[in-house]
Amino acid sequence: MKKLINAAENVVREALEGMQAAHADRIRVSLEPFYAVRRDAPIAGKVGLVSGGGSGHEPMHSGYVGRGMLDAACPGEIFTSPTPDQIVEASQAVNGGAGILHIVKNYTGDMMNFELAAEMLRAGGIAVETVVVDDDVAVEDSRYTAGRRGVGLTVLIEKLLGAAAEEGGTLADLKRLGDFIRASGRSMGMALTACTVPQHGKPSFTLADDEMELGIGIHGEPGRRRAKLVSADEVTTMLMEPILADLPFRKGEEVLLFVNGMGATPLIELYIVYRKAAQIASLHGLRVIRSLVGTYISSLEMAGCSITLLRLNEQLSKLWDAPVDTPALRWGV
Amino acid sequence: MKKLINAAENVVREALEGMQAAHADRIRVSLEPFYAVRRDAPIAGKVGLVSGGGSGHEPMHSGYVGRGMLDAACPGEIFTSPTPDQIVEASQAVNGGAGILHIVKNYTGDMMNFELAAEMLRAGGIAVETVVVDDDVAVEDSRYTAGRRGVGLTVLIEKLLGAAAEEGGTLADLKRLGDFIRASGRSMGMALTACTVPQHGKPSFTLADDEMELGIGIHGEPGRRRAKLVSADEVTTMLMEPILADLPFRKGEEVLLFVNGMGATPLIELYIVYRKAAQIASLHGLRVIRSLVGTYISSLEMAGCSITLLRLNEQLSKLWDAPVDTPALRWGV
Amino acid sequence: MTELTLDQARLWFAAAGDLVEREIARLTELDTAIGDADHGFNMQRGFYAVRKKLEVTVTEDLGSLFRLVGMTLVSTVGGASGPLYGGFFLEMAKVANGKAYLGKNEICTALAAGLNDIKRRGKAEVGDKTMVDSLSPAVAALESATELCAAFRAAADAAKTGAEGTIPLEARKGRASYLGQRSIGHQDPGATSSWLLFEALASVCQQAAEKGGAAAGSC
Amino acid sequence: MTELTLDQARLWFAAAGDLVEREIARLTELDTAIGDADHGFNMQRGFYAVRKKLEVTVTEDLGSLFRLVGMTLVSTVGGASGPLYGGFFLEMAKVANGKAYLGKNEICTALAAGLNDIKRRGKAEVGDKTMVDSLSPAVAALESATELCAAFRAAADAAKTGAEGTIPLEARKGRASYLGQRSIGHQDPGATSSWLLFEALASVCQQAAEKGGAAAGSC
Ligand SMILES: Nc1ncnc2c1ncn2[C@@H]1O[C@H](COP(=O)(O)OP(=O)(O)O)[C@@H](O)[C@H]1O
Ligand SMILES: Nc1ncnc2c1ncn2[C@@H]1O[C@H](COP(=O)(O)OP(=O)(O)O)[C@@H](O)[C@H]1O
Ligand SMILES: [Mg+2]
Ligand SMILES: [Mg+2]
Ligand SMILES: [Mg+2]
Ligand SMILES: [Mg+2]
Repeated sequence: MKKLINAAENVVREALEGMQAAHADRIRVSLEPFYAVRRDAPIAGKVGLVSGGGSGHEPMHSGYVGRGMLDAACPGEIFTSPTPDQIVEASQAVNGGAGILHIVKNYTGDMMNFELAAEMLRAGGIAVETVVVDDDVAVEDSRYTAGRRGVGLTVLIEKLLGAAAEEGGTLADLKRLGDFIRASGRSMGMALTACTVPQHGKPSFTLADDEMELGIGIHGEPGRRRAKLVSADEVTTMLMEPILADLPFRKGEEVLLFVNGMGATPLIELYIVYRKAAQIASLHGLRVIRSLVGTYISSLEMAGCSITLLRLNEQLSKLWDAPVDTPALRWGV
Repeated sequence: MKKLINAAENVVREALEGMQAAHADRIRVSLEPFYAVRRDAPIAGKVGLVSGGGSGHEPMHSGYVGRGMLDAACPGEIFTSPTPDQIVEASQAVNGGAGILHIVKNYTGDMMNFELAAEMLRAGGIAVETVVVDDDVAVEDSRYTAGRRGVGLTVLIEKLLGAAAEEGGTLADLKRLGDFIRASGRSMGMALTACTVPQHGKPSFTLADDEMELGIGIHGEPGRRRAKLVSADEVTTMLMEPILADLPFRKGEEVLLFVNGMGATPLIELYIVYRKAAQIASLHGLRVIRSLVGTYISSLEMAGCSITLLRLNEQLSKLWDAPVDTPALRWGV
Repeated sequence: MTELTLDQARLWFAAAGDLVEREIARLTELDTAIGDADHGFNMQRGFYAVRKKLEVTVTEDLGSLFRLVGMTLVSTVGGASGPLYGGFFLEMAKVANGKAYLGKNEICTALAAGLNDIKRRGKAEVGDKTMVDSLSPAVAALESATELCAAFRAAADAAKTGAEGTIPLEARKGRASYLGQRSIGHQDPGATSSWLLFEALASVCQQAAEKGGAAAGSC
Repeated sequence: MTELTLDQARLWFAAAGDLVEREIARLTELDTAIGDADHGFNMQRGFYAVRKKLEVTVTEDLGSLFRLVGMTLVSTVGGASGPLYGGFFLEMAKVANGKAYLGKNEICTALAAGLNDIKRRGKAEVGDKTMVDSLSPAVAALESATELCAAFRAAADAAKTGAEGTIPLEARKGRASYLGQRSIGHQDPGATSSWLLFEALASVCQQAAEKGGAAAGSC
C-alpha cells in the first residue's frame, strides 16, 4: 500500500480538516461527529439537501456541498456508511424550516442509517423525505435481493436537486423530481485495478495484467465478472449496451453523458472512453446535449471508469445549467 | 501496462476527439495538426494566449482553453513538445490582431519549438511575446544547464494571464505580468509510483513499496533523489521547505496554495497534504487566501503530488477570482 | 449458573470486544472477498466504543446496559452492521428493562427479539447469506439445553455451524448480493461476527460457572 | 566513391529510417533512464514521415532534399530532437543549395554547419551529455581520411565512441540535466541516434562503393 497518508485511522478526519482549510469560503466542517455544511446554512425557507455515505469516493459527497447542490454531506469511515447521529446533526444544522431531503445510495448500510436518522428527525418534528439512488445496471433488480447499487447517477441527482432546491422547490417537489431522475438514469462501471482500504492495507482483489472486472460498484469490490482486458472501445461498448437496453433509452431522446474515473485513471483515457460512448449514443439515435467527464465519484485509487446516461428534458437541462458553487463542481457563479 | 486505450499511437488523437465531442460548446479541435481553440476565437482586439506541450498532463493544456484562460492549446505526442506548425496554425487561428502570447514551460523541446514558431509568426507579421515558466525548485538554477522545469505554476499563470487578457491587457502588459508571476511562484513534486508512456509500454522506473521519488517533474522521469516513503505530513514538509526558502516567501505575505495530484492520487490524499501544507504556510507567517486542490497538471497515471505556492497581490487575487469557463476550470460564468 | 446478571453481561461485552479485536483481520479478509473490507474495523470501532462507554458509565439494570450498548453501536459502527447489531441490543433492552438479571427464558425471549429486529430491518431470511444465518440457529439452539451455560454453548456452536453454512450460499442481501454467483464459496463476515458474540457469551458463562463451581461445587 | 549524389543521399535517409526503426526500443530505453521515454518514437515518427515524403516528392538538388528532410523532421518530431535534427539538415541545405552532388570538402562544410546550428540552438558544448558529444567528434573525424567512404566510416566510429563517452558524464543540457548526478552512468539517447545517422551514411557509402567496385573495379 502506497498512499499519502499519516495514520490509516486518521484519513477521514485529516482530509476533512484539509477541506475545511482549503474551502473555508464555501463549507464548514464538523469533526465531532463528521459532517460538512455549506457556509451559509441553514437557509430559511429552503429545503435542506443532505447526502452522505462512506468516504473514499471523493469528491463525493463533501466536495458537492455548497450553493446549488448539497446543504450537507456526512462522510463515514472509508467505505462505511455514516452513523445516524452524523446524519441527524447535519440535517439539524441545515434545517431551514422547509424540511430535509436525504439523498441515499441504495446500500443496506446507507439505507438503514439514513432511515434511523430520518425517524429520529421526524420524532423531533422535522419533515424528512428520502430519494434513493440505484442506477447500476450490473446488478439485477429483484425484490428478493438488496437491489441495485447507487453509483454515478448520485452526482447528477445531487446537482439537479440542488438546483431545484435553490429555486425554491418544496420538499414534495424535490421528492417527486428526485424519483423522476432516479427513473431516468442508468450506469455501469469497470475496473483495471483494485483499491486498498487504508486500514486493511491490502488490495481488495488482484487482477492479472490482461484482466479487468466488469460491473463493479464504488467500494473496491470485485465486479459481476472478470474478463479479458480489451480495448477502450470494446470496454465502452460493454458498458454502454446494458445501459442503453435497461432503461431503455429510445431513439430521439436527449441525454447527458457522464464518463467517470474510478480514481487512478487519467483524464486522457476518460476522453477516449467518452469519444466512443458518444459515438454509440449517437448511433443509438440519442442526442447527447450535456456532458461530464472526470473523476466525480471514485473508489479510492482504483483504476477504471463508469458511464452514466441520464435522459434529459427541458427542466432537467435547465437545472443542470443552473449555478453551482461547491469545491468540486462550479459554474455560473 | 493497463490502460483504457485503443492503439498506443492513437491516444492523443482519440482523446482530442473525445474532448471535441464533450466540449463542443467551449472548444474547437483541429486534428491536422493537433490543436484546440476556444469556440469564439479569434476575438478581435484581444491578445491570443497560446500554450502547449507534450500530452499526458491532462487537463493541461487543452482543458484550459476557453473564456478567461487560453485561446489555444497545442498538444504534442505523449511527453513530446508540439511541433512549430501546430503552434503556428493555432496562433494564427486565435490571432485577433492584438498579438499572440506564448506561455511555454522551460523544457528544451518546448522552448525550441515555440521559438521556431514565434519566428515564423513574426515573419508573417504577427507580434509574439513569450512567457516562460520555470518554477520547479528541485532543479538548481544555473546558466550552464537547461535551468528549471515548468510545472504547477503553469496552471496558475494560464488562469491569471487569461483573465488579464480578457480584461483587455495589451501584449506588453501580459508579457510584463507573466514575468512578474513567473518570479512570484515556486513548486516541487514527488512520486509514489512511475507512469507508463503508452507507446513504450513499460513503467518509467520502479520503486519499492517503501520508496518514493523526490523532486520529480511531470514527464515520468525519476526525481532528484530516491528516499524512504514517509508520512504525508513529512512528505509535505519536504516539499514545502525548499519552496518557502527558494523565493523566499516572507512573513506576512498573502499566497495561493495549490496542491496538485500527479494523476493516480485520489483527492482524499491531496486534502491530507493540503492540511499540512496550510499549517506549514501559516507557521511560516503566510496568509493563504486562495487555494486549489486537485489533479490539474498530471503525469499520466503517476501517483504522487506537487505543491505550488504563489505570492499574491490585489491584482493577482482579482484575476484569480475573475470568470473562467474552460472544460477543466470553471467559475464566475 | 442459572441467570445472567448485570456483571456477567458487562463481562460479555468485554469478552466480545476482546474477541473482535483478535479477529479483526479474519473479519476483514472475509469482507474483502465479498464485501468492502471494513467489517473487522467496523466491529472493532463499535466494541471499543462500548468498552470505553462502559468504563465510565454505571448501569442500574440490564435494560439500560443493553440500551447503552445498542446506542453506542448504532452511533459508532456505521455500515450495515451498525444499525443491525445496534437494533439487536436495543430490542434486548426492551425485554430487560428494569431487570438486574435475566433467567433463561427471559434471555431466550430477549435474544429472539433481537434476532427478529435484525430480520425486520434487513428484510433477511435464513439462507440469504447474512448474520441471520448464524443468529437464527443460535437462538433456536438455546432451547436444546435447560442449563444456561450449556444452552449458550449450544448456541455458539450452532452459530459457528450457521456461519460456516453460509459458504455455499449465493448472497441475496447486503453487499455480497452484488456479486451474484461469485459470492458462493465465501463465508459471510457478519455471520462470523455474530458467532463471535455468542462465543463470548458462552465463554463468560463458562468462566462464571467455573468460578462459581470452585466456590459452590456446582454449575 | 568521391562524392555524395542525390540518389545516395536519398538512400542515406532510407537507411537512417531503417536503422532508427530497428533501434526504437534501444533509444526509448535510454530515454527512459534519463529522459521521458519518447526519443525512439520521436525519431521513428520523423524518419517515417521523411520516407513517406520522399516517396512522393521529386527533389531537383541536394539543397531541396535536405530542406525537405529538415522541414519534415521539424514538423513531425517535436521534442528537443525535432528542432535540433531539423535545423541540422536545414543548415546542410544551405550549403548544398542547387547542387546535384557534394564533394568531400563540401560535405564536411555542410555537416559542420549542421553541427554548429545544433550547438547554437541547444547552447550545448561537448561534454554536456547531448547529441553534440557524438556529432562533434564525428564531424572532426571526417578529416582523418581523404577517401569519402573511409571518412564516413571514421565519422561513424567516432560518433559511436562519442555516444559511449556520454555514459560517465553528468548532463548539463536537455531533460537529463534535471537528474543532476543521477544522470551519470547512462548513455545519452540523442548522442546514440546521432551515431545511427552517421552509421547509415557510412553503410550507404560502403554499399555504393561495393556496387561501383563491382562495376568499375575501384572505389
Ligand atoms: N439486509 C441484511 N440483513 C441482515 N444482515 C445483513 C444485511 N445486509 C448486510 N448484512 C450483514 O452485514 C454484514 C456486513 O457488515 P459491514 O461490513 O459492517 O457493513 P457494510 O456491508 O455496510 O460494509 C454482512 O456480512 C451481513 O452479515
Ligand atoms: N540543449 C541541447 N543541445 C543539444 N542536444 C540536446 C539538447 N537538449 C536535448 N538534446 C538532445 O535531445 C535528446 C532528447 O531528444 P528527445 O527525447 O527526442 O526530446 P525530449 O527531451 O524533448 O523528450 C537528448 O538525448 C539530447 O541528446
Ligand atoms: Mg462498508
Ligand atoms: Mg519528450
Ligand atoms: Mg463491509
Ligand atoms: Mg525524450
